[in-house]
Formats: sequence, C-alpha cells, structure tokens
Amino acid sequence: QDAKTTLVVAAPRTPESLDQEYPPTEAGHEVRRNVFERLLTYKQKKGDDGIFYEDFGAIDGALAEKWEVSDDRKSITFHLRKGVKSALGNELNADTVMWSFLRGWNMKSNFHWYMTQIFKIEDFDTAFQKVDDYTVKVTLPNASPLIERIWINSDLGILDSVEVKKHLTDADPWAASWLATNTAAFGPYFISKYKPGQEVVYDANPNYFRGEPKLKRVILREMPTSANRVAAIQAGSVDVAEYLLPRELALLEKAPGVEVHKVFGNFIHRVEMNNAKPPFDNVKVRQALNYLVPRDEILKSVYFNTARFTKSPISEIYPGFSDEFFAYSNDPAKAKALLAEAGFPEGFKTQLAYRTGDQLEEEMAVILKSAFAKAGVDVELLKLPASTLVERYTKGEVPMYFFRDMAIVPDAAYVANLWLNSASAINYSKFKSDEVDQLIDSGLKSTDEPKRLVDMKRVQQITMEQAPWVFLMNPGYQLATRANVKGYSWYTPNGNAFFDLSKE
Amino acid sequence: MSDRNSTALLEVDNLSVDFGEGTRKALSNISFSLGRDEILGIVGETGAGKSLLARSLLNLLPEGGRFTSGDIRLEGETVLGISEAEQRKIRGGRIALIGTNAKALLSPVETVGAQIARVLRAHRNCSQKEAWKAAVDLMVQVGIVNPERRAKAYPHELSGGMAQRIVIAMAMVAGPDVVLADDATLGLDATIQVQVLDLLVKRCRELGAGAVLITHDLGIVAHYCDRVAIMKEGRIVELEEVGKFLAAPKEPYGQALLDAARVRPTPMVAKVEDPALEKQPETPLLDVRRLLKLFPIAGTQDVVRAIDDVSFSVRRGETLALVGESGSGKTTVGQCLVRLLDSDGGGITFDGADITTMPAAEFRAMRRRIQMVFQEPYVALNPRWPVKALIAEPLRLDPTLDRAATDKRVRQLIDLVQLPAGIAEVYPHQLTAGEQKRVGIARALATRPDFVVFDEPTTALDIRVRAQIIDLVRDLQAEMGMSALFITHDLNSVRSLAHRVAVMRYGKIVEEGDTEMIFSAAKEDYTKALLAAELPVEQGTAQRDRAETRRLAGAAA
Amino acid sequence: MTRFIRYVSKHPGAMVGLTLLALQIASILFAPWLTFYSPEEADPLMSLQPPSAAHWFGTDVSGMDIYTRIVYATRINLLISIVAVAFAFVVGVPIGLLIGFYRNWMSALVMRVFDFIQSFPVFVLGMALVSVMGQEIWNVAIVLAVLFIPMFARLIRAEVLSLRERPYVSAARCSGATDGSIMFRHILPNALTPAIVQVSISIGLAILLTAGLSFVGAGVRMPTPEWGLMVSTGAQQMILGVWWVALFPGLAIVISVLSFALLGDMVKDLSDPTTRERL
Amino acid sequence: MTVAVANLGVYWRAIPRPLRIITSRLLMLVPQMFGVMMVTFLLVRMLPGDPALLLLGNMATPDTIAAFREKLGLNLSLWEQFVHYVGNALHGDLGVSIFTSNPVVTDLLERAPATLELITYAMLLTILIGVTLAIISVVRAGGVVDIGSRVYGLAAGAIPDFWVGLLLIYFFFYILGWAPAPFGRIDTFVSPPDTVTGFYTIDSLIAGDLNAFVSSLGRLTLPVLTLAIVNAGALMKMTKTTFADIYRSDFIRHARASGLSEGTIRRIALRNSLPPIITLVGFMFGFLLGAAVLVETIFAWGGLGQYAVQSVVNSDYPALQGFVLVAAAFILIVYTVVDILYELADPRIRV
Ligand SMILES: Nc1ncnc2c1ncn2[C@@H]1O[C@H](COP(=O)(O)OP(=O)(O)OP(=O)(O)O)[C@@H](O)[C@H]1O
Ligand SMILES: Nc1ncnc2c1ncn2[C@@H]1O[C@H](COP(=O)(O)OP(=O)(O)OP(=O)(O)O)[C@@H](O)[C@H]1O
Ligand SMILES: [Mg+2]
Ligand SMILES: [Mg+2]
Ligand code: NI
Repeated sequence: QDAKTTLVVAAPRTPESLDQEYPPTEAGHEVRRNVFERLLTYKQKKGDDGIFYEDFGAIDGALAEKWEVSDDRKSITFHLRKGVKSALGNELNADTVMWSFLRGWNMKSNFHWYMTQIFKIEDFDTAFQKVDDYTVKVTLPNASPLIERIWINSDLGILDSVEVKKHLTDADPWAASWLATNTAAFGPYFISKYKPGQEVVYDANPNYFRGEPKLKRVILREMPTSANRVAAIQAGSVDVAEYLLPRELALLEKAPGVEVHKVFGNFIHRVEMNNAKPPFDNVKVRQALNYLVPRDEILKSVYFNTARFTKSPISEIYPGFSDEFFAYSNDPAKAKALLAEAGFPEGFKTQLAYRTGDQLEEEMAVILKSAFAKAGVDVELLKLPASTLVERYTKGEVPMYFFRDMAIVPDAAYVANLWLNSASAINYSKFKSDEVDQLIDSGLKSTDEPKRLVDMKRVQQITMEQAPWVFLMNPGYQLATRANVKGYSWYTPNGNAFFDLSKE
Repeated sequence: MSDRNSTALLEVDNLSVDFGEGTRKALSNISFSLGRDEILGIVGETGAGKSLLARSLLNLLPEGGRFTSGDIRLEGETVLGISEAEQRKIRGGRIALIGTNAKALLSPVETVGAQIARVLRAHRNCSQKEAWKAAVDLMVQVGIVNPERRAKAYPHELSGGMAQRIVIAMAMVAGPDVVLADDATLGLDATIQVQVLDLLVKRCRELGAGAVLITHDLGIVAHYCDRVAIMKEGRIVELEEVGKFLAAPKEPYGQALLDAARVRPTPMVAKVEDPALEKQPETPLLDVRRLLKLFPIAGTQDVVRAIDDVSFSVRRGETLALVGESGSGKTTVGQCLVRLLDSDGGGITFDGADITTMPAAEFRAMRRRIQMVFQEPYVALNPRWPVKALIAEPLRLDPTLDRAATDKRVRQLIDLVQLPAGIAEVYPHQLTAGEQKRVGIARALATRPDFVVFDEPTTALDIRVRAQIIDLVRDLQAEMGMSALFITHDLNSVRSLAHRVAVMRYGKIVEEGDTEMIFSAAKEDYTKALLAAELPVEQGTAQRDRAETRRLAGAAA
Repeated sequence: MTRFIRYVSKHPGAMVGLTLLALQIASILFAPWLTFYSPEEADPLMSLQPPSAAHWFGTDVSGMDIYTRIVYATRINLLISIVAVAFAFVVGVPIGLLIGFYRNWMSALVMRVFDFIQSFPVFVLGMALVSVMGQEIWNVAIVLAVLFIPMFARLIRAEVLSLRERPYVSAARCSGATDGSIMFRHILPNALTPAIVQVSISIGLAILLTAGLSFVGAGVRMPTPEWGLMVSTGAQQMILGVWWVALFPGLAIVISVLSFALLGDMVKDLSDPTTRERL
Repeated sequence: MTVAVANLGVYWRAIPRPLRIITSRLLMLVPQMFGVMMVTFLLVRMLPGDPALLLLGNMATPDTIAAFREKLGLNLSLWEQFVHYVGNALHGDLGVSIFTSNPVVTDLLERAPATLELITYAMLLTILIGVTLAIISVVRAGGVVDIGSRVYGLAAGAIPDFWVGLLLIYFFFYILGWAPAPFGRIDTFVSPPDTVTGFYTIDSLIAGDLNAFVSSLGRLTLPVLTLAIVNAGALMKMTKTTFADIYRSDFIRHARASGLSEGTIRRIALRNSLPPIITLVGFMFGFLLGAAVLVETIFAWGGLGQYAVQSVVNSDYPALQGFVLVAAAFILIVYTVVDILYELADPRIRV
C-alpha cells in the first residue's frame, strides 16, 4: 500500500532553500509548485500526447475563488475561497494574504521585483488593501496587460501566516531563516524532512482545497550525476528521474518499465555575446557565428532529436511566437564572407564560458569550438563555477557564455522585456535597439492585445536580424518515470506537480 | 662424573660451509671438540668465520649458507638433519648463544623479564608466573641488583653491561650444556668486561657446561680459556692448550697475533729528556683551565655535567692520554678543544691565545694548527668524496697552496700514512677499517698541525691493525714533533704512546701523572680498578691457574 | 654509463620503466605523426563510437578520437607534473637545507607552517587552491608545486638533521670547512638521494593529482586533452556500459605513474655510492 | 618562579606515562587548530565568485546585493571577518551554507557518518590486506604471495582511485549485475535505521533490521573495495619494508637462537613493527579522507567528500571553509591519536 502512495524522485539537486523569496532556481520552482498555493492559476488541458498542459488562454481561481479586474486594468480584487486550510489546520483569510504580501514586499526579493518592476508599484499601503475578511484588493499606478497573469507565478504563493508568525524574532522579523528550511502554506504538500544535498520529503496536506493528494509521500533524493539517476530508474529504485541527458533518455526509451515524457517547453538555450564590446559589437560578426553553428549535428548527436532549433527569442509555446525570421543555416562560406566584411578575414580569438557540471553545455561548447574554428575563430573554453560565471557575465567580462533560461509568464512582451530591453538588469548581452526598447515598453503598458502581438512580431524580427545571441536549441523538458506513474503534467516553471501524479 | 672429559660434549667434525655453488668456502674442514666444564677460546681477525661457526653450531646459517661437509654432534648425537622442532629444543635449551651488542639482541618494546621468561617457557613446561619468578631469580644470580624492578624495565633503560647480563641470563635460563659467547663483551668498558666474563665463566662452571669464547682479545683467552683455536680464512690453523700457545705458538699467524698483543715499548723516556723541551716547561702549548660543559637532558630541566671543572695542560711535543670509562666525558673534552662544541665555562689557551672567546672566523685560521682524528673511521669520512678530495679538504685552509701544490701534498700524505698511491681515487667504503683510519690521520696531519686530538684511534680495529696504527702514530709524532691529546679506553696503547696520563670519571679528572707512575703506583681507587680490569696477556697464567685449581676442587667434590 | 647499462640489463623493472618513459617521450615529441586525428576537433556525428580500426580506442561524447587525445595528453600531463615537481624541488630543497642546518625560531616557524599545510588533505587543498586561482594549466602546476614544497623541504630537513650530526661533518669543520661548504659540499650531496627518488615518486603523484582534480572538474578545462579529464567524460558513460571512454585514459595514467615509480627505484639504486661495485 | 617550574616538573613526572602522553599531545592540538583555522579562513576567502550575485541571479539590483552581502558579512574587513569566524567556530558555528541554507555544522554532522563509515571500513580492509600480504611475503620470501605482492606493490600508488571505482562499477554493476546501482548508502526503498552511531551497518544491527543491514553492506562493498585496492598496496609495501628489517634484525635472530617457535618470533616481529605501522595507518586515514572526495563522487555517497565537491562548484564559501576546517581538524586528531598510540607502543620514546 505504501508503494502505491509513495513516490521516489531522483533529482540532480535538492532545493537550495524552501523560501519562495529565495532567488528562483529549477529545484526551487518545484518546491513552490507543490507547497505554495497561489491566488490564480491556468486551467488544465490535455495535450495530444496525453500530457496535461496549462491553457494560457483560460485563467482560473485557486485560493481566490473569484477575482475582478477594473476596466482600466489598474486594480484587481481577489475574493478568497472560504474554508481553505493549511496542513497545520490554519485557515486562509485576508489577513494571511495581506501578511504574505507584506513579507514579500519587505524581503525585497522576488515579490518586490514583480510589484515594482512589472507593476511599477511604489508604496505598499496605497497598493494593497484588505477589503474584508475574505477580500483583498491590489491597485497599480498604471494599467497593465499582465495584471491577472502575474498572480499565477509560482513565486507568489500565500503563506500560512499564523504559523510563520510563531517563528519571528527580533533579528529576523520576516522568519527568513525559519522559512528557508520549513514550509507553512496552502499547497497540496508540506515538507516534513529537509536535508539539503541529500533528500527532501513531501507529505500530503490532508486539507488541500482540491482534495487530498493521491500520493501521500514524495521522497526527493539528490543524485547529482545523471548517469546515476538513469541507473536508479532502470533498476526501479526510483519512480521518477529528473533532468536526464538526451542520450540517456534515448537509452531509457528502449528500456522496459520506463516511460519518457517529453515536452517542448519554454527553455531558450543560447550563447550570449557581449554586444557592447568588440568584436561582438559588430552585427556581422554575430551573424557569422550564427551561420557557423552545425545545428543539425548538435540536434542529432547532443540532443538525439529531443530538441528544436531556437528560431526566436520568445518561447515557441507562448502566444505571439513567430519563427518566420529565422534564416541561420549552417553556412561556413557565408560566415567567412561576413567576417571578412566585418574586418576579420583571419578570424579572431575569443572565449566561451559554461557552467561547471553542465555536461550538455560542455559537449556543445566543444562542438562550437570546432565549428567556429572553421572560420578562424579561435575559442578558448572557460569552465566556471556557477557563481563565478554569473559574476563575470554580469560585469561584462566574458565575451561569450551559455545561457539557459525560461520566462515563466507566457507573454511575449514580458519575455522580451526580461532579455532584450536595454534597461533590463538581466540583459547581460547588452543588446540595445531603440526600436525594440520602445516596442517592449508599450507592450508592457498597452492593453490592446492585437497591437501587442504585431509589435512583438517586429521585436522578434529585429532580434533575429541583429543576432545578439548565437541561437541554439529549445531543449524542451523531459521526465523519465516508471511506467506505472500516471498523470504527468507540465507547467511553465518546469517543476513537477506531484499532486497530478499517481501510481498504479 | 669421570666420563665427562672422556666423551666430548660437543664434537665438530670436518665441518665446511659455503654460500652456494662455486663460492669460496666460508668455513672449511673445521674440527674440534668441547668437553664438559671446558672453555675454548676462538680468536682470529675480522671475517675469519668465527661468528659463522657459532651459528653453524645452532644450525642457523645466514641466508644462502649451506653445509657442504662434516657433522656436529652433541653428546654423540648429530644435530644436523634433525627436525625443525627438535632443533628448536636444542637452541637455547642445550646450546645457547650470547651475541655481540646485547642491546640489539633484546626486543626493544618488551620488558626484559618477559623476554627471559619467554625463553624458559619455550623449553620448559611452566606457567607464566613460574617463568617470571625463575627469570627474576636468575637475574639475581647474574648480579643484577633490585631484580624485581629491573625485570620490568625495557632494554633502552639499561646500561650496556646490564643488558649483557640479561642476555647471559637468557642464555642460562634453560640450563644449556654448551654456551657460545660471540664477542660478548665487545664495546663494554674494561671494568665491566671483566665482571661480565667472570660471571659468565662462573655460571658455566656451576652448571658444568662447556663454553666457547669467541673474541679478538688474546688477553681474554689468556685469562679465561683452557684451550684456544686460532682461525684464519675459515679454517682453524692452530688448536692448542692456552699455556702452550702463549709460550710458543706453532704457526706464524698465531705468533703475529701474539706479538701484536704484546707491544710494550716505552718511548717517552727519551722524549722527556729532550733538552729542547726541558727548556720551556713553563709555557705549555695548550692550557685548559676549569673547563665546564653541560648538556641539557631532553624533556627535563636537568643537565648532564659532561665536563665538570677540568684543568690540564699539554707541553710542546708531549702526548697526554685521557682515559676513563665510557661516558666519562673524554670525547667531549676533545671536541671542546677543537671547538666542535662551545664550552660553558673555563678557558682554553692555545699558544698564548684564548680560543674559547675567539670569534669563529678567527678560529678558522687557527684550525691549521689544531686538528682532530675522529673515533669511528668510516663515518668520519664523507662517503661521496674520493680519498684525495678528503685529504685535500683541510689544505684549503692554506690559501697559498695552488692546485698542483695541493696534489703534491696529498700524494705526500698518502705516502706518509703508508697507503698505496692508487688509493687516491677510491671511495671510503671501498677501504678497510685500517685504511680508513689512516686516511683520517692523513687528513688531520695535512696542515702540519702543532696539536692533534686523537679520539680512540685504535678501538674497533683488529689486533694487528691496531698495532700498526699505534706504530704509525708514534713514528709520525717522532717525525713531526707535534703535541697530542690521546683519548682512549685501551690502556695498552696508552703505555705505548703517552708521556702522561689523565684519568677521567664523571666529567672530572681524578688523577693525573706520568704514565709510568700511574701504571706502577696509582693513588686513586678508581684508577686502580681501571688498571686491574686490563687483561694483559702476560699475567693470564696466574688467573688461569687459579681457575684450574677451582675447577679441580669442584671435580673432586 | 656501463654501470647504468649493466644495472638495467639486470633489473627488468628498470627496463620496463625506461621503455615506458621512452614511449611517453615519443608521444610528446611525435604526437602529430603518431595519430590520425586532431586532438581537439569535435565531430558530433561520430560520438561514442566503440573501438574500431578507424578509432583504435573509440571516440568520446564529442566524437573526438580517444587514442589521439591520449597521445597528446602526455604533453599536458607530464608538463604539469614535471614543472610542478621541478619547481617544488628547486624551492623545497634549499628551504629544507636551511631549516635543517640552522635551528632557530625561523626554522621552527617554517616547520610549523609546513605542518599546517600538511595537515590538510592534499587533494582537498589542491581542489580549493585551483578554484581560487582559476583553472589554468599553469595554476594546476603551481598549486601542485606549493603542495609539494613542504614534502621536499621536510625530506631534506630530516636528512640534514641526521647528516649534520655525522662525524664527517664535524671532521670537515675541523678541517676548516665553512658553513656554506659544509651545507653544499658535504650535506647536500648526501641528502639529495632521497629527494631525487622523491622527484620520481612525486611526478607520479602529480600525475594522479592532476587527473583527480580534472576528474572532479577542478583541473584543466575541456577540450584540452588531459587523462583525468578524459576519464571524467567517460565516467558518466561507464555506468551505462560505455567502457572505452574511461578505460584507456585511465590505463595511460597507470602506465605513466608506474614508469616513474620504476624509474624512482632505479635512481635510488644507482645514486647510492655504497652499492657501486655490487652492480 | 623557577621553583614553581621545578615543582610543576615534579608533578608532571608523577602522572602515569600514558596520561602524560595524552595530555601533552592534546595541549599541542590547540595552537595547531588555530593555525589550521587561519589557513582555512584565508584560503577560502580567496575563492573567486561573488556569492551574493549568484544567489540573487536574475533579480539582482544593487540594493539587494548590498543587503545580501551585509547579511553574509562580506563587507567587513578581512581581519574582522577572521575574528568573527574564529569566535563563531569556537561556538560551533561555521556559518550557514549558501546553498543548503543549513548551518554548515548541521550539514557536516549529517554527512560525516557516511564518510566515516566508508573510510573506516576501507581502512580496516586496507590494513587486513596490506599487513597480511606484507607478513606472508616476508615470512615466505620467494613464495607465490611474495612474488604476487611485489607485482601488486609496483602498481601501488599508480592506480587512480576514481578509475578503479569506475571499472568496478562497470564489471560488478553493469556486466555482472552483482552490485547494487552505485548511488547512496542504502537502497532507496529501504529506510535507513535510526541513528545511534551513524554507521548504517551498525545501526541496522542495533535496530535488528536485517534488510537495512544487507542493503547498506551491499552499497559499501564497491567503494570500500575501491579504496582498499588502491591503498593496500602502499601500506603493504611500507609494512613489508619495516617488517622485513625487523624480521632480519639481531634480536629476532637471537630469539631464534634461543629456540623460540616461529609463531612467537612472528609475534615479536609484528609487535616491534607496530609503531611504524601505526604511523602509516594514521597517515592513510588522512589520505583516505582526500580520496573519499573522488570515490564519493563516483558512488554518489552523500558524504563529506561529495559535499566538498559541490561547495567548490557552487562557490559555497562557508560550506567549503567548514569542510576544509573539519577535514584538517579530523586529520590533526587522527595524527594526535596516532602519536599517542605510537608513544604508547614504543617505550623508548621519552615524554
Ligand atoms: N650471507 C652471507 N653470504 C656470503 N658470505 C657470507 C655471508 N655471511 C657471512 N659470510 C662470509 O663468511 C665469512 C665469516 O664471517 P663472520 O661474520 O663469521 O666473521 P667473524 O670472524 O665473526 O668476524 P668479526 O670478527 O668481524 O665478527 C666472511 O668472510 C663473510 O664474507
Ligand atoms: N650532544 C649531547 N647531548 C647530550 N648529552 C651528551 C651529548 N654528548 C655527550 N653527552 C653526554 O655527556 C657525557 C660524556 O660523553 P662523552 O661522549 O664525552 O663520553 P666519552 O668519555 O667519550 O665516552 P666513550 O668512551 O663511550 O666515547 C655522557 O654522559 C653523554 O651521555
Ligand atoms: Mg663476528
Ligand atoms: Mg668518546
Ligand atoms: Ni664423575
């Protein structure tokens, strides 16, 4: 009976922190998905492949039973579901929500970023109001097309403030250290054991408002080496293996008793170039490198055909995506010509950085090095610890580096704003186009959906021409499970929702 | 018990040993017998095969060794070719071996009592407790005071003499019939040597066991043995009653050994009468005043007073001998003189200059005039330098010598110490001990010093080599007219070399005087004891006679 | 020289060691002529080919020829190790000589510092240091050198401590030798033998450490051909049954370290003057 | 003053020898630990990468970075940081791991048993193989074992442990399927026994959980074997040298001449070889801790070694610092114990 209700997951790493204000990571998103419940959500729809997806066109209430957006799209009012209880039995009400907002605002991290950067809120008290015990209203200074969708984000869960408040101290007024290792929220699970670097145990929240989860316990084991996770799932020691390499997935697909679920998700994998510094300040150089990528070979030998070419900066599954501007075939001759035009007939020396421990990037780096060498571009590979890598490209110190990211809000303007707006803090490639900047700005403010779509198409066109990045692949998201694990579903943060799963 | 002497206890019959096909025989055609109550001495120079013979008797040949002929019989029964277990019973049980350097023969991490008891238990059925008790009893008998406490001591806590007694106790504990003592007193002080040998012989007599004393020292043979076997190159060249041997050895080799042991010239008489020296007795070349040297004892606050208020002087052309038991501070005095050690008090005046306070750089120039010959011949030579470089080293003190002059001087020196010229290119380990010693002497004499410290120039050498070195030193001194401090254990060589003698004990000089006077009329008890421990070949007969009497008395009883 | 030949002919171990060394030297000098591919050129479509006539030792994930990379890696691995050990030797030996010869608070302090350095697990310290300095070939060499300096210094110091008490040192002093002459002409040549043997052993150790560092990702970087790094790229595959990627470079490490161990034995025997005519 | 010192000396010598040995060694630990802390601190402080930036990642604004740096104490002067560090370390506070958000002490304590269990068994097996082979090959010189061990001795120190681990995995897991999949200390479906000693093998026996015992023993086999195969050779070689010297020494020859049985003689020789063997074993313990870093990575052991690798990859200052400190402290303690045992085993050493 235990075996039916317990799920063992092999993950590359345990979450670094359980706090949703902690910087977002893949492992962290998974915790948020399973532990924190948000005010709103997307409706689910079943794809042709039998996988459940989010329906980006249909928003549904979660902790908020109903919500209203004002006509000017400047305010939203949430009517909370009554009788919702956390795993500890504390009930959800406006105070809980308000306190969660207050903590988020004061922690000056994720919540604060959305509110100030996307919604441009400046003052907490004017923006957030408790209307009555079950009603909360949020008011923005300007209209926003994202006023509803942001609340679906997994970083904006509601805390069980009754419990959290028990752990406040003078030194730690927002229970940051307690919440780093404990959970108290309204999601389907709570974490009963958290041993970072080793394992995390999720136990079902019997009071979950959608009903008690079918899997009573989920044990997540850290296995940093992907081959180990493969061996584990093959041997049946685990039910689920996350983040496997394409080669391993290809092997597992043939293995009996194992099922591989594949989603062409929202990841964009690219090599970013420092557009502000020579030689990459020259658009011809950037285009040339794009012409040098042997995409077919990479697709075949690195991805075993589980990926797709990245043909736009916008995720292919998001509304507004267009692939019509992609023209980069593997054409060394053309690349050489472009380089010659740019004044580098003999090529040049440069560096390409990737993260320690990322095997896929390493494999691609080696391939790119060889490929670029064909046009005389001599690449030195830099393998850097994640922190160093981030620091270096933040400071603009590495000319080229791998960058894999996803935007969890399925909106083209939101995505473009993150990476392509010259004002964005994470536009590390220093791409700057006045037209793009202006189109994004209006896209974030305008509520005129058709116009937004047209504008975003233009953004994609400019980006593909300007080639701020070396476009690589959308690696998709894949999950290997034992064949008796059913109900796989996919969400934009790529974290697995254990509530949806069950074992036969 | 009259049959004891008629059937031999141990018989060795035509025994030969070699180390593999085609190698030289290490022992060839050895035959002798040993009766009960008999003591056989075996002498011969290094490498003659004495130790090998002792090990053959236990059937414990070194790796690779094998018997090629002959037999060994213990009370008529062969001990070769019997089973390993039976051999084990014989070893230690019926034939016991006492080796050289007792400390190395004891396991350093176990108490000595336990080690004695263990041997007993290997041969007798008895409990741990009984064995321990027997061990302690035996320790009393070998003259160890406070045996209960000593039995719990570890070997390193014992002195050499005491350790030797323990080894004797181990040999005696199972009541063996034959005791083999292989250079058992080598490296012990003369006084202790006598005690140990007396004890060993007494125990053998008490047990009625036969004993084989292997030694280099004809004095020991003269004093303790009934018969003597002279060994050379693996064979016994002469086997004779001791009295007859001493009176008239048959073989020239035996004669040579005996002559070497009997060197007794007294050259200093002529020197003292030298008028040139008589004129200036007031200004000694070297004058040591109230010298003090302390060594801290590691891990404690205490110090060893290695030199404790020592004063003496050496005149030009004079040789002063410094004698005394081991550890009395002789070497330390010598090292202070050449400033290998800095003294902690007192003064040393050399030719009018105080060398204790002299800066090191200034003293370096002085080294040409004060030299030292070191105790151990081999370790005092850098193994990586050929002889010619070794001899040339001190010549660098003389900046006027150029390369050719240096080479010439080196050749002269090699000649001077009577080494073959070809030796210049050879490394120290390829030399014999005697040659090494000569190289050491050549080094010390290279700069024609006025004063030389000889630290035990003759110990650890064969009798014959010893005599040669003494001759050499004496000749050189006569030739070069230098003064010397002669540090030694060996009273024989003192007689041959020294004009005056100083006796040291516990860091102090207890008596000092002309050589002849000290030897004939010592005042201090300690000096007397030291002299009494000497075993001169000439005086051996008397003691042997005493022993004979004692033995006859025992047999009659 | 004849002594050397005589020695080698009598000792098969030395023979094997020399042969393997010759093999490595050949790899270093003639790598381009001994191989058929480029050591760093990826061929994605040829990834993970098992050993065949075209690829003797197979190919790795990037489709690079493993045999070619092993041959080229000899350069990197030996370069790092030899440079590191040479550096440690040149620095460590004089330090050891000085702190062994002059015994004062300075030498005591230096010894304490070495104690601290050596109370860290070598590998862990190496890992941390290389991360500090960045993953460059030279940095790996420097870090290894730093780790080895105390080793040589201690070794020499211990020798000096015992040698300086030898009578021949006293004898030399009596013969008027200066401190410098005693240190460099008397003590050093005699103290050097164990250090020279240690050189050989250390080179082996350095090869292992370099490989280990690269294995955990703290050594040299892809796609530089380096044995440890090559094993590491194959490590993942091993569990899935792809054996050739990790096997061959590992063998190369074993052979290389082994050759230096054998040479160490040889050097030890040959440099001991007392064994001279026994040979 | 001098009287007081002399008195102290008297008291000191009145203490029984074993106690004297232990106290004097323990007293020496204090300055050593301080030095180790200093080195650890400086070393890790030099690591590149700004953890604040890494942690804040995409959301970084100068404000939040500054706040974060302050939280981590990264803005104080180096000296202040060191004083803090020592003070905290003395209270058992080694900081909070940036990646696990746990106190580093907690993380280390949690993982320490895994590593200790691994290296303890590895050590035992290493000693068993190394010493046994050494003794047999000395006593039966020229025998099969002697020749075999000479060949093995050649390879000693020449085989990379990570490579051996991989080969073992390939043969015993992939080809033969005898060994369990190489990750972790116990099967995923078997729950670990309650912690008493932290050693799964012992704890499961205490709990009477045979299942857990078999599972944890099975998991231990390959990593332990890896470490033993790689290290036993070196131990064997060195033991052989010491044992052979002693076995041919004068006192052993004398014991034989005294008619003692071969068994007794071997025991005497072994007893005399003990002090150097103890030193070696201590040294190997330290060495194994380093080797564990690699072997744990291969076998996903979840011990300190793996933690160390991860902390390097993540620039997790406090974690790396904590690990290096603990590793050095561990080695110091092992060396201290070794010194104590050595001095106890060898009566010649004066205290
Ligand atoms: N293992 C061996 N292999 C070859 N020859 C050996 C071996 N052991 C001893 N010998 C030879 O046997 C001979 C006798 O040596 P032994 O030790 O018995 O001499 P010794 O008379 O006791 O000398 P010393 O007076 O120095 O003690 C020597 O010439 C030596 O070369
Ligand atoms: N370097 C040293 N450190 C401490 N104690 C020493 C040192 N050198 C000598 N001693 C001690 O000083 C005393 C005198 O030693 P010294 O070597 O001068 O005696 P010796 O008369 O030459 O003895 P031997 O006849 O055995 O050569 C001994 O008790 C010795 O233990
Ligand atoms: Mg002998
Ligand atoms: Mg002396
Ligand atoms: Ni009778």
